[in-house]
Amino acid sequence: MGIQVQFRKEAAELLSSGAVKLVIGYGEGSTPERRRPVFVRTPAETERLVLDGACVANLSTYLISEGLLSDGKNVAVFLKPDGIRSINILAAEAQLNPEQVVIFGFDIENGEARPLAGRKASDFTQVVEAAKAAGLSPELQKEAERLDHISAAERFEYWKEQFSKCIKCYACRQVCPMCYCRRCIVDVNQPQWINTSSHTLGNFEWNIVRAFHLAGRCVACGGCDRSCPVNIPLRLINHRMAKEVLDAFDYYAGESTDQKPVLATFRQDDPETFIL
Amino acid sequence: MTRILLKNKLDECIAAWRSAGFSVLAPVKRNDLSRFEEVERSADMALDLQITERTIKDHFFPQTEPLLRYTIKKHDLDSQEMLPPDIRRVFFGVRPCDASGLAIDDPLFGWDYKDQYWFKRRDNAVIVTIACTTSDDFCMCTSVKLAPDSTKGSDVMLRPLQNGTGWQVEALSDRGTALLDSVSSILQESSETPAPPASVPVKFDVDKAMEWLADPANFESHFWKEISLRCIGCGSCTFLCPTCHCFDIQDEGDTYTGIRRKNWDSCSFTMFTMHTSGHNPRNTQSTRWRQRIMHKFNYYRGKFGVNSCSGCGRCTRQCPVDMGITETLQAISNLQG
Amino acid sequence: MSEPFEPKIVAFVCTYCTYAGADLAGTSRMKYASNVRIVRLPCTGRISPMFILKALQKGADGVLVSGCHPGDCHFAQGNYHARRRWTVFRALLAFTGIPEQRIRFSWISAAEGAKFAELINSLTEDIRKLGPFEQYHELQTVIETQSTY
Amino acid sequence: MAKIGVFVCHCGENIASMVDTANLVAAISEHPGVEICTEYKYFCSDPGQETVKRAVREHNLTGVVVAACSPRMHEQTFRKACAEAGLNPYMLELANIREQCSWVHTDKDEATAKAIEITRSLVEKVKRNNELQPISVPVTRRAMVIGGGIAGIQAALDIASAGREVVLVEREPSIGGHMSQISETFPTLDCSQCILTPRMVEAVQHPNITVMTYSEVESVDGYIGNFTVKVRRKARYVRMETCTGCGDCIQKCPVKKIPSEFECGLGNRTAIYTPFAQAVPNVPVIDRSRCTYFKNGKCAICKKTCQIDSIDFDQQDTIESIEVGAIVVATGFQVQDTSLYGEYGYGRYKDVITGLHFERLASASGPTAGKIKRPSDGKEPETVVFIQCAGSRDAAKGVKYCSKICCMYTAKHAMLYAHKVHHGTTKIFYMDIRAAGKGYDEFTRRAIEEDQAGYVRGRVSKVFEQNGKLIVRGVDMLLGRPVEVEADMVVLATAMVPQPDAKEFAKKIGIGYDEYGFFNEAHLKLRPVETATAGIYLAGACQSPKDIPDSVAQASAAAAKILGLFSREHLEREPVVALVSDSTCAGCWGCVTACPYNAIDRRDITDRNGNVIKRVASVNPGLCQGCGTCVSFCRSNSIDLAGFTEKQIFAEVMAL
Repeated sequence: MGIQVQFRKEAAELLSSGAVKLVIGYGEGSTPERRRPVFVRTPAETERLVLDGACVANLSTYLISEGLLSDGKNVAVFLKPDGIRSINILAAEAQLNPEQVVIFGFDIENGEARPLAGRKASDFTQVVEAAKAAGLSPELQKEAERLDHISAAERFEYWKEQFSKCIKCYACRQVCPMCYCRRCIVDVNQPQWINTSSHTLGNFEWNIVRAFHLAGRCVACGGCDRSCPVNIPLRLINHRMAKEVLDAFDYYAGESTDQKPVLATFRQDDPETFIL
Repeated sequence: MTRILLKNKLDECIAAWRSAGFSVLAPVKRNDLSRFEEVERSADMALDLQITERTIKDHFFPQTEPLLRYTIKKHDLDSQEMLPPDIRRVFFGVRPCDASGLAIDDPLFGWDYKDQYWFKRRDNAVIVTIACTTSDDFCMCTSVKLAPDSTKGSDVMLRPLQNGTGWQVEALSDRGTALLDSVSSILQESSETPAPPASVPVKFDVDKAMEWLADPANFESHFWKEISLRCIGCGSCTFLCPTCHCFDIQDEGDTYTGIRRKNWDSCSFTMFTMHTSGHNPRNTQSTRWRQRIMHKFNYYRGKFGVNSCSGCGRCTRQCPVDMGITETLQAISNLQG
Repeated sequence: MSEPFEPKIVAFVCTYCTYAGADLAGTSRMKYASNVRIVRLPCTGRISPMFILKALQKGADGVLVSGCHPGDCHFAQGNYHARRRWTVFRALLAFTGIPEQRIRFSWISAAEGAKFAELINSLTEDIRKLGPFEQYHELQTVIETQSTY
Repeated sequence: MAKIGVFVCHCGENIASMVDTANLVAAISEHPGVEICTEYKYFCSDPGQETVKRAVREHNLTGVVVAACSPRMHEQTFRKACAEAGLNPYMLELANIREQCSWVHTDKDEATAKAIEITRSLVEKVKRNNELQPISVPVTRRAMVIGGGIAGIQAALDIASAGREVVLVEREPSIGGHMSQISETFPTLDCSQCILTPRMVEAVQHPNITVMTYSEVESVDGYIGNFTVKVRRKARYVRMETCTGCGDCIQKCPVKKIPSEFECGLGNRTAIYTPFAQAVPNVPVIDRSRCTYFKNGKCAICKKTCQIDSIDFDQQDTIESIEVGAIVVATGFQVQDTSLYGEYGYGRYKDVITGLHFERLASASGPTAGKIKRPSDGKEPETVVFIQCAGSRDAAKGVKYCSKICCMYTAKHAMLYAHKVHHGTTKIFYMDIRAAGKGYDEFTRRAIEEDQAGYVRGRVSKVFEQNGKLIVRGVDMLLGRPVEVEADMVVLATAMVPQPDAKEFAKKIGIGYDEYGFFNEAHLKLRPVETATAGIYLAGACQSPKDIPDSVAQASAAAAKILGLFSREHLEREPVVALVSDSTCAGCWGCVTACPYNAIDRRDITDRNGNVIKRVASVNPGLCQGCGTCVSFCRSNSIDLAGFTEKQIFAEVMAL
């Protein structure tokens, strides 16, 4: 039985038994290559669910929709390991109760989706451990290192060009499961720390602050990067942050539902070679 | 016999316009993004793109624009208006949908008073449009009663020749005529026939959709909730739309001086309608998406007699979650039966 | 000969250690460069990365962030939290091309007036050598000028 | 509209000689919102302050900037002046143009330009200052002293004698601490028990003191003036209320061979026991781990013996919650485990003992009734070698610091030994003799001159056994050659180290500690008794190695601090505290994790029907110390810090 058939069947069972009120999965998109998020409430509708190698979006972002989980009922969601890590962080940051989230875990290997065993976030501890052991993406590291090896002035020019494209549509923020603040700091205008205007300065400030806020929280799902309508390589900056917290503090985002935030904790012997 | 512009003469043409004092802007693909930028030669142009990711609206109604500069003094305040400069510009290789977008927005910026920031640029611009002979999965101009060779908003229309060597040229306005006259020696008479315009399938019945939207009973329809479930509330559809025109005013500065700016705003944003009190009349994404559709296909028409959509399809093409006007209007026209 | 470049440096310091250290440099009549403007905060824990960005926007060519030595924080842990934040933010700035030499961090206790004076001098000298941070300031200049189209 | 008054002080010539104050006044006068700007020679003087006050009244100023010295110098002065003129004292900022400008620069133009910028920046800040009120906190005028050694007893007695209630918590079955183990004390050679026991009795009988022995602090919540301490009263299995301390049960207890902790293992105790004869309270406890009844349900001889039925095997630990306004931490020290010096043979040779063992051997109430007998065979040792710094001042193996008391007690040991074993000889290997203190150097001189203490400057490299003797091999640095001494007993002057659970305990009650685990004072010189946590004070060796006089002095100092605190019914605190914006808080609890003071709680926001609609962070202003760590953590910018708000700092930076 293929994973799609299996997940449809299991989703139908969960819905008909009332174990979940909603299944968030993938469906066909507006073109054959596209997949889009779908929301399934009845067993019959599970026929709309699609699962294949094109299902890359991190659907955990929908779990923080206002009021979705406040009735205490369960919701099922299709998640890759990155999405499972997102659930861990959201639980650790008290944005959801992981007991309410039923996970259809899968991973994509060689363009094919294959199922991961488990239903609750805690069932996937080994999956997350394996992800940590596998390390950060070597492809991203290679890309980011290209920038490490040029001069600061050249790097600045590179990002200036990239950020100059930003139109502050906030797709990066909106698609991100970690951006759950009901009022984002960029929308604070008393005082206006971040210029909301989408000139390069304002864009610089926005993108830097967002990357900072994602330090130790980004799971590299790539949602922001894919969503950016002007193709800013946000993956690189987020990767750099993930690498920093891993190297400096041995911190890997989303390891468990009770992981403490990297920037709200410290060790007395944290590295500080740069401090005079 | 009609006049044509051969591709191998394009550089001469650009040089002539530039020496006549025009800036020439054309589709350029640079830094992983396609948009209109100033070019000096045809090799910089990316004319084979179906459509640029960004619209030419950017150059008439920029994402952020200084309106005035102020200086705070001990007892009062000095301010100076910062109007755009008088630069004459040729937009070469505009798609009919983008050109139409400008025409759709003209009444908005001019109905009660003439917005100088818009019209100074409009009046100084010549829009040279190239008709589409191809389309992609997202093009929908025909669905909103425009066409791949629509002349709306254009000053000059170029129709690609069948043999691929150049374009048939046609002036559509005085400005267009003058622009072509300035390069008449570069243009040629030819009997080459233009390629037929792309055949863009009609994806929804816009009249039916408008009927449904006009029915007050549908305003609170459950439909809005369902169709917008996956909307994440970003502003990419509005900011990439050739007709969306909402803006916000911001003062940016320090203790001594500052700039008042006009910045794009989006009805998709939660903050768009947030009141100081904390009350938000459009407090769910469904009400915001409804507003966008209603504005485009009902309110705007009510005020200016035209729908605020030119069918470029960017809203779907670049939507992070594969939503867009096409899907919604298809669903609405199906509802209307 | 043109005038030597005089950098603008903004310092964010905690009141219990570095600010007191700066006071001590004063009461000891030590002499140092006049390029630094101090913003006094209760603790390094209060120093948000956005302060640094705003200082740069306001034309700072360099920024100093300084507080109590580890273990000496008046608030017990503020500087430990700050240190983590700086580690991350510093990496971020470096990655986006803001030279590390322009954003400096130090521990200066209330007893280290001399260290304060020396640091200000060496910092000023370093940044004098780097020259004005034109790349960043240009971002501000651009937005203050009229639209080019 | 802001009406700011700016007062530029010359500070005599201190400022005026380097800052062109006329220029400064001219520039600031042009600054938006500045209503009046004047200069004067000494604004901190009476006429100067009067000028400020008059200006506040006459111009209805909404804020004041005094461009003068450091706020650390005169902020309070001018706050008071503002208050007297009817302006909220927190509507004041000091522009530091002296310590951080005129005194440190040499170019008048540069200094003036800087002074203008500093002043403008603070004018912009003060425009955004808020009227604040000092936070008034009621004070529970009862103190807790944790640790019933001499420091704790002293602090408790001082506070109690001044009429305030004290709860004295001791985790051992008796109060007394290490001092009760000591034989005689330097430099007077008073009998330790003789001077301590009366104080112990006084404490336990004092009407204002509640002694809780065999009790441990579980948690400390709250803040200065309002702590809630949870204390675990460990089950004693003997009813405190009825036990008369007759000791019959102890006599009859069949489990007799338990090495006594009090005697450092040199003597034995029973399973039901008091640690020592003079224990206060004189009520035994049952050592559950050793008691036959608890092991197999049989025996219960003690219960049968007790004529007033005071044995209660069913007792359970109880947790008592106690409200106090201040806490003295006097948890003392431990002797370092010297087995880390394998070469000294401690643990391998019975006759290599620590200084504390020696105290017990020399003590009249000790296992040998004050006779010096070596542990291995009970013989009187004829040669005793003392090794100082056996752990102290040794970064490689021991601890870096000097344990401070060892020079003195070693001299004392040598004297006691000489007094008791007249024909004996002593050798003391030392690095330095540190005998600073009243009568201390005289004391060591006496040991050398009158009691023939044989001081050898140098380190010992090895102690080993040969032919029934301990051979101490070392070097005599003064003679510059190796020496070997045949000894009958070796006494190690071991380091004083923090209690093994000191760090854990510090975290539990929220005070700082150093790399070793000694508790941190707020300021080593100027606030040596306070901790960084307001309302918690230190006494004795839990802070650093101390002798008895120092411990007692610090205990009295802590008591004085507390009595000062208790002299008022309410406390006033700087209102620099954090505040959460309920509407935007995302409830991620990062601030809760980050707060060093546990000052942030979760609070439910309910609709009018009482349904919880949101949970937000909520700062307890009594606990918040105002560091602002939470503010810069908060991603949604939902926390702000009074006195240093986001708006104020933004304005300050944007004016530079």
